[in-house]
Amino acid sequence: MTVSLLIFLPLLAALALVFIKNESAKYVALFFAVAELALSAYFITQYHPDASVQFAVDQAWIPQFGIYFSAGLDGINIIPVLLCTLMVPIIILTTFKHEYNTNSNIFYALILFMQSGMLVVFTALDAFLFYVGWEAALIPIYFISALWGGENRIKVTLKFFIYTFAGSLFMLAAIIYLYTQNPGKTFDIHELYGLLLTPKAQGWIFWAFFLAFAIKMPIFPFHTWQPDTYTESPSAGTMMLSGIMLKMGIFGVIRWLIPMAPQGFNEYYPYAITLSVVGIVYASIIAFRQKDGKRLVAYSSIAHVGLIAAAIFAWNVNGVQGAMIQMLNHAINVVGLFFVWDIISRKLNTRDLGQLGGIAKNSPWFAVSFLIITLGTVALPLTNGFIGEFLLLNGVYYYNIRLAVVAGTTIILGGVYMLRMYKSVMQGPTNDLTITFTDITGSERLVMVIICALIIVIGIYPQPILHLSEASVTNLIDLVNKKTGPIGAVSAIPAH
Amino acid sequence: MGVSELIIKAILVVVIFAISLVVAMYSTYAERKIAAFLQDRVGPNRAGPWGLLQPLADGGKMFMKEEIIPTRASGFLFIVGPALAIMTACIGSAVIPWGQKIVAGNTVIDLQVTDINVGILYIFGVVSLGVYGIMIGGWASNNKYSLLGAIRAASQNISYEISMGLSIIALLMVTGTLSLKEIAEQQHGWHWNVIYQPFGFLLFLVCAFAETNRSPFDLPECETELVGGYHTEYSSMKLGFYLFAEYINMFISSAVMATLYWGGYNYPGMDWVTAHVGPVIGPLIGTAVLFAKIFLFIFFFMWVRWTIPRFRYDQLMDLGWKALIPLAITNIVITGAWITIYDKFFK
Amino acid sequence: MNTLILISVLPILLLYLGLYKAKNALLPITITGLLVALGLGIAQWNAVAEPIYSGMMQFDRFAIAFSGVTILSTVLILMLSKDYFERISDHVAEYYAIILFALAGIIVMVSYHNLTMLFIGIEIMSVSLYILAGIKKNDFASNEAALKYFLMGAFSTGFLLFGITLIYGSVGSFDLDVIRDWALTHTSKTPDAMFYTGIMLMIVGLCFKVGAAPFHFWTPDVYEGAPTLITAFMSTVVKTAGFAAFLRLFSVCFTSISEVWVPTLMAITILTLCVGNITALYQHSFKRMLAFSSISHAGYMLFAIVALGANSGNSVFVYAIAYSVASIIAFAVLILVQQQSGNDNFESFNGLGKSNPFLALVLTIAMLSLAGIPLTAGFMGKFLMFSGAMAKMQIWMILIAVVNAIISIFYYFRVIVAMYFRSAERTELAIPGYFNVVLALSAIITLIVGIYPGFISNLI
Amino acid sequence: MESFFNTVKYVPLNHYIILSSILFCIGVIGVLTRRNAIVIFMSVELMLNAVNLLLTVFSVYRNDAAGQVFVFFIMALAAAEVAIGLAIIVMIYRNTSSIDTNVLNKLKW
Amino acid sequence: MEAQSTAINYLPIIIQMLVAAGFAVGTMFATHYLGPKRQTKDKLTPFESGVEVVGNARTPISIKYFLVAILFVLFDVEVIFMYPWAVNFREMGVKGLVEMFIFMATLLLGFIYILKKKALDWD
Repeated sequence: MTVSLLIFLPLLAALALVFIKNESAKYVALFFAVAELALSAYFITQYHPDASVQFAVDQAWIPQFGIYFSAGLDGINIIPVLLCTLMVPIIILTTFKHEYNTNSNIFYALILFMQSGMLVVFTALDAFLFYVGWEAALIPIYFISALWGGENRIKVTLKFFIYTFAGSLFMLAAIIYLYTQNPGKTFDIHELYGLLLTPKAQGWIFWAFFLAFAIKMPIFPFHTWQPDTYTESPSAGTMMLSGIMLKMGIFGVIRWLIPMAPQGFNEYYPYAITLSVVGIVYASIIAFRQKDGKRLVAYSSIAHVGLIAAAIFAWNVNGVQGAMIQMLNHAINVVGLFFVWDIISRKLNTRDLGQLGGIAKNSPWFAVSFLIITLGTVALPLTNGFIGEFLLLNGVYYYNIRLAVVAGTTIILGGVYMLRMYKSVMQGPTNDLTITFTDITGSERLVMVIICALIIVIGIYPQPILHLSEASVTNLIDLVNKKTGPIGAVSAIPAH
Repeated sequence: MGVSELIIKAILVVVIFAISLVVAMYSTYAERKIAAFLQDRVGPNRAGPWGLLQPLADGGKMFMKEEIIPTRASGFLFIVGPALAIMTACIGSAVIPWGQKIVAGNTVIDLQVTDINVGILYIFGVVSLGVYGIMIGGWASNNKYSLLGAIRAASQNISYEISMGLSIIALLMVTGTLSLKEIAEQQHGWHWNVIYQPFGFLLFLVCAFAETNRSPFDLPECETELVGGYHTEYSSMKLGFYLFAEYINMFISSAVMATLYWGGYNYPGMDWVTAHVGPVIGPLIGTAVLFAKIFLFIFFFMWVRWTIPRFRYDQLMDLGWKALIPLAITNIVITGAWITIYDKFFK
Repeated sequence: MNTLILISVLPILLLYLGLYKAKNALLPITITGLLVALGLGIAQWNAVAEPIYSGMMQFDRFAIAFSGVTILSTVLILMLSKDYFERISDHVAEYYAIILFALAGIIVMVSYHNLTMLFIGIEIMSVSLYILAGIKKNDFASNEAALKYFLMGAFSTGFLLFGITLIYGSVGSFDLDVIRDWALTHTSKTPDAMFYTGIMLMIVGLCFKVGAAPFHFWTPDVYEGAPTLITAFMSTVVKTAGFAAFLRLFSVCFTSISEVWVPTLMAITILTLCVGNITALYQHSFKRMLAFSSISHAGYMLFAIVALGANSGNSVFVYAIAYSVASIIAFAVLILVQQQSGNDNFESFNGLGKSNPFLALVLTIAMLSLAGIPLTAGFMGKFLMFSGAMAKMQIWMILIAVVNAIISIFYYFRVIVAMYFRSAERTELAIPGYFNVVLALSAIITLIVGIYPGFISNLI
Repeated sequence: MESFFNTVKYVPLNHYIILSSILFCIGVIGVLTRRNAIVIFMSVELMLNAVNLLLTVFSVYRNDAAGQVFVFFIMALAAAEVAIGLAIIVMIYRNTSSIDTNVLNKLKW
Repeated sequence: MEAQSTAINYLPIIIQMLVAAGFAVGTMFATHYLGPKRQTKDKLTPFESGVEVVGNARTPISIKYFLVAILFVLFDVEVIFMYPWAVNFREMGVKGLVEMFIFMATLLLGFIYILKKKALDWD
């Protein structure tokens, strides 16, 4: 049993779906997604939470260039893999009430293809493989968004594509540079970790990787593609983008950016953190002014991701662990929020906050689940957001108290605009439009129940998840610190 | 090569030049006489005894005639055309060996203007240049007849140049050199190339007729169709140049044929003669023999002109392309095969 | 060697077939002949490659590999030619023959071991192409293309020849090995002005031939004016051959004095990339866009020569395959679309995704490959090029290349956008069987090379 | 006088190189500045002939036949190009039904 | 083969050219000054069998002439290839013979082809 199973199952499913041209496509897709989830659950139960790589596969791919199909599970990627396999069936389930046009099988095939690409990204232990997965995940989402998106989709999605592709090309250049510097002439991650590069080269590599990941997450000021794309994409696409794909960026920072160029990181991380924090505040303020609910969620996502990034760049155990769990949480919450807006816009054909109100009155299921999701997003204790944001702020705090305070405002700001959103949608008087809103049923209700359950369960008992990654994270941080000395304002870390 | 030698060469050049002109002049006379003879007429007989001064009178007339350059002609090119024609005709003689070396005491006089190792190619080059004079003149006249004549001349010349080149190749395979001097030397005594290459000679002869625009290949100036052909608009000495060039060409090509195929200045028993008359007279006798051969060829040119009717243009092209080229190639193949077999088995 | 002989005899056979009105036999015989030639070439793969014919040619693996690519591409293109030439004129056999003559020149170009043969190969190819560019006798664009191509080709030949002459003047031989040895003893410490001038002039000449900026200005007009099928041939097979010849010369002879010519070539490379990409952005015609994109791809392939190394041959090989196959797809689809809509604007592709999903899919794969997206052959090509350049530490060059790759997305995606995301009323295109085979084959090659390049990427 | 003979007999290599270069440059300039297709083509031929001259000279000076063999190939090529070039130009004349070379002006780059 | 000719061997040819040119130019000038000049408009119009001149003489001519010119250029150059071979034919022996025969066979194939294509038929 290796992770190649995990990677190729969705790919096979995607291929199979191309030929299933009737209504049953969505059921087949769901079946495969659930099977994939079961598979990953099996892996996680079998996983020993230490720093080693498990279920590894290491096949020669293009051996003359030192390229291997090398992948495996360890503490760094197990949570992203979990969230990827977990979210895809949920997202597929959210589409059940949608009527995507005749080619719905292609739609599901693209989603599963994308899942496969993302799993490659998460599990890859070979830089080349990583890059291939990175791009392979991009193509399907481009087509999903551009084929099934809204009015301005053509322009917006092309912008999105070019942004991300541009970033990734710089990353490719950095990867190739690492490869040429590697005396063993392989792309093996552990060999690349061991390289001794000049500080100048490390600086280049840092920025090249940073560009790729910052665009993907996105970090201010590389975020301009994001709100438009999130708004124009079909809901499932937005969920894939925000729920899973942006985690590729976060994951990349932890896995590739910092360990590959520790000295470059050591030199430039203050800029990175500053950008992240600026992004938090900026996105929060913009979010305030949004009338379009989906757009508001998009900006809130920038803010949350900014916090995760800031904590990672602070590079201590708390921050990175927080990032790990917050990746999962953010995925759950943001998928939930986008689903909420998907339901609203499908039923009422608008996303304008000003036109909504009073929906809670005749749709209790919807109201309760929306509330739970909102609370999870604003990080109320006992919801999943709390533990994540706590660890993150803790991590930033170790780096710099003032910055942590600024970043902490995000919780307050986030609370304000999220609750304001909830209020203007659900409460107050009903109007002609919202009176027609009917409560969620069937697959919608199922999705909501799952999401709410996840929010609460993780909020109450996050320990098993944190435990999965702890050893590897500690190990990785040590590895980097050994090369650079402790990162950042070490003196700020109080003695435990 | 020193200064003295160069002066000798210069004298030789002038002498040969003069001889060419004289031969050309009297060729015109000969042509008319021969035509008259063949047609049972008298021919020119007023100027001097038997009309011998006729060429001089003609020449004088050319000088005195009015010079006309049509208004619509391209003035410069109109003049350049005939000048080029006569020039190219005159320089061909430079590589022809007119005789053996004359040894007079310490001075050795080579009866050849210069012996270059690509003599045949030089001749070819000069011959190909010849068509420019006609082409330029015909085009510059801005007259439909002239243009047609010029284009015909060009087409005809280039077509026959191919077969001419091919027919020479068989000869080169026999001789193994491009130097005319050496070729002449190889034919010492009676070893004339025509014995080894009779067929090649015939081909070459036909091509020579075509290259000099002589009847039956005189389509470029055929009076019945094109008035005067390329020189319709010409008058005075410029017309004279064109006519003259044709006769000089005839002289040169006769010399070339004689040298390449008919032994040049060689004749059977020449060693014996030279041994008896000395190294000055001996070579001069050889030269006289060469000229005899040349005159024979010139006579042949004229004989043919007044015997055979003119070709039609399509017949002319068909002959050149569809008959002569394949025949020449066949000749090469046979020669090549024969020499190889001979060298392998009979040597 | 047998390959070359066969490919030289084949067109003569075709000409005579054409004389005796055996029109239906032309295409099958051509393709069979080419495949046999390919087989003959491959059969020599493991043979010891010595210079043959007094050191004129050397059929080493490099030669065989590039012969293989060019022959295969030609086969693919010829399969598209069913009924194509018949529409232009009656002299179909001649067109096939001329294409094959060009191919014979190309085989010489990739296997020369003496500058004489380089020259002869280039010229056999070029002269054939001058004719091919003008086969639409009544179309003024085609005429103009032929004349332009002819004049520029002849002009560039002049430079190439002058370069060769100067090198000959210095070295005293046309043999590549002798030139190499001579260059070894005349490095920058003991420079030789004539020799270096010769190299520069050869660069100019060769850059003309491969259409690198600033010597590219003829390319767009010629590519646009020539009949589409011929454009396909020119921009794939011919370009590949040009680079193979370029690379062969420089990798064999001039490695030891790379500091002399690398700066020049680097400037040319960068200029080529930028000019090709930026001008491609402003094109409204798909065909013209492909012409400019071919310029920019020339820029990428020049990378291999600038960063000359053991792997350069491989890089160009893979890149050439990727580029050729993708271009063939693009041109094939263009031919079909042109037949239907009568023009080659991007708008004529609108709605193709709905009416002809297969066509749209393969064209998408081709465009992704040209843009260098992973899992397509184009990515592997770019990857190899970048690795080669990176190994030589030319980082800023890579950056420029990366920027250009990003720009290229804009225009490659225009056609994808047109096909899928813009709708238009259109009837389904009828795709002849030959086209289907070619398209499917090309798409499969693109994907296979993209996913598992192992089996071709270290051939040479 | 003797020195004159010697110069003629042993023309220095440099003179040939300079002559060929000048011819070549004239050809290049002709191609770049002239507007008539035929004149451009003639300029190209001039370039080729400059090359031919130089090759022959090198060949003689180095006593190596290869250079002169190359000249043959260049001549063959020039012939082929003349053939094609003439054909193309004639084709254009026929299409524009004019022998006016100004038609080709639009081809100036 | 014999020794190379040097540039000095061509000097007499130049002399001969100068003499020929001098003759041509001199004669031209002589006739120019000797001959009478009584030019009239009619004398200066192109001769067209005595009728009014119609149009320009430089009209397009039959394509056949171009074809012949093109074919000449090609064949003539191929012929040039045979000269060095013919001169050194004996030294090269059977191998040279066979090679040249192949060359000529190719040439002949082309020749037959143009014949069959009726490129040389004048009608």
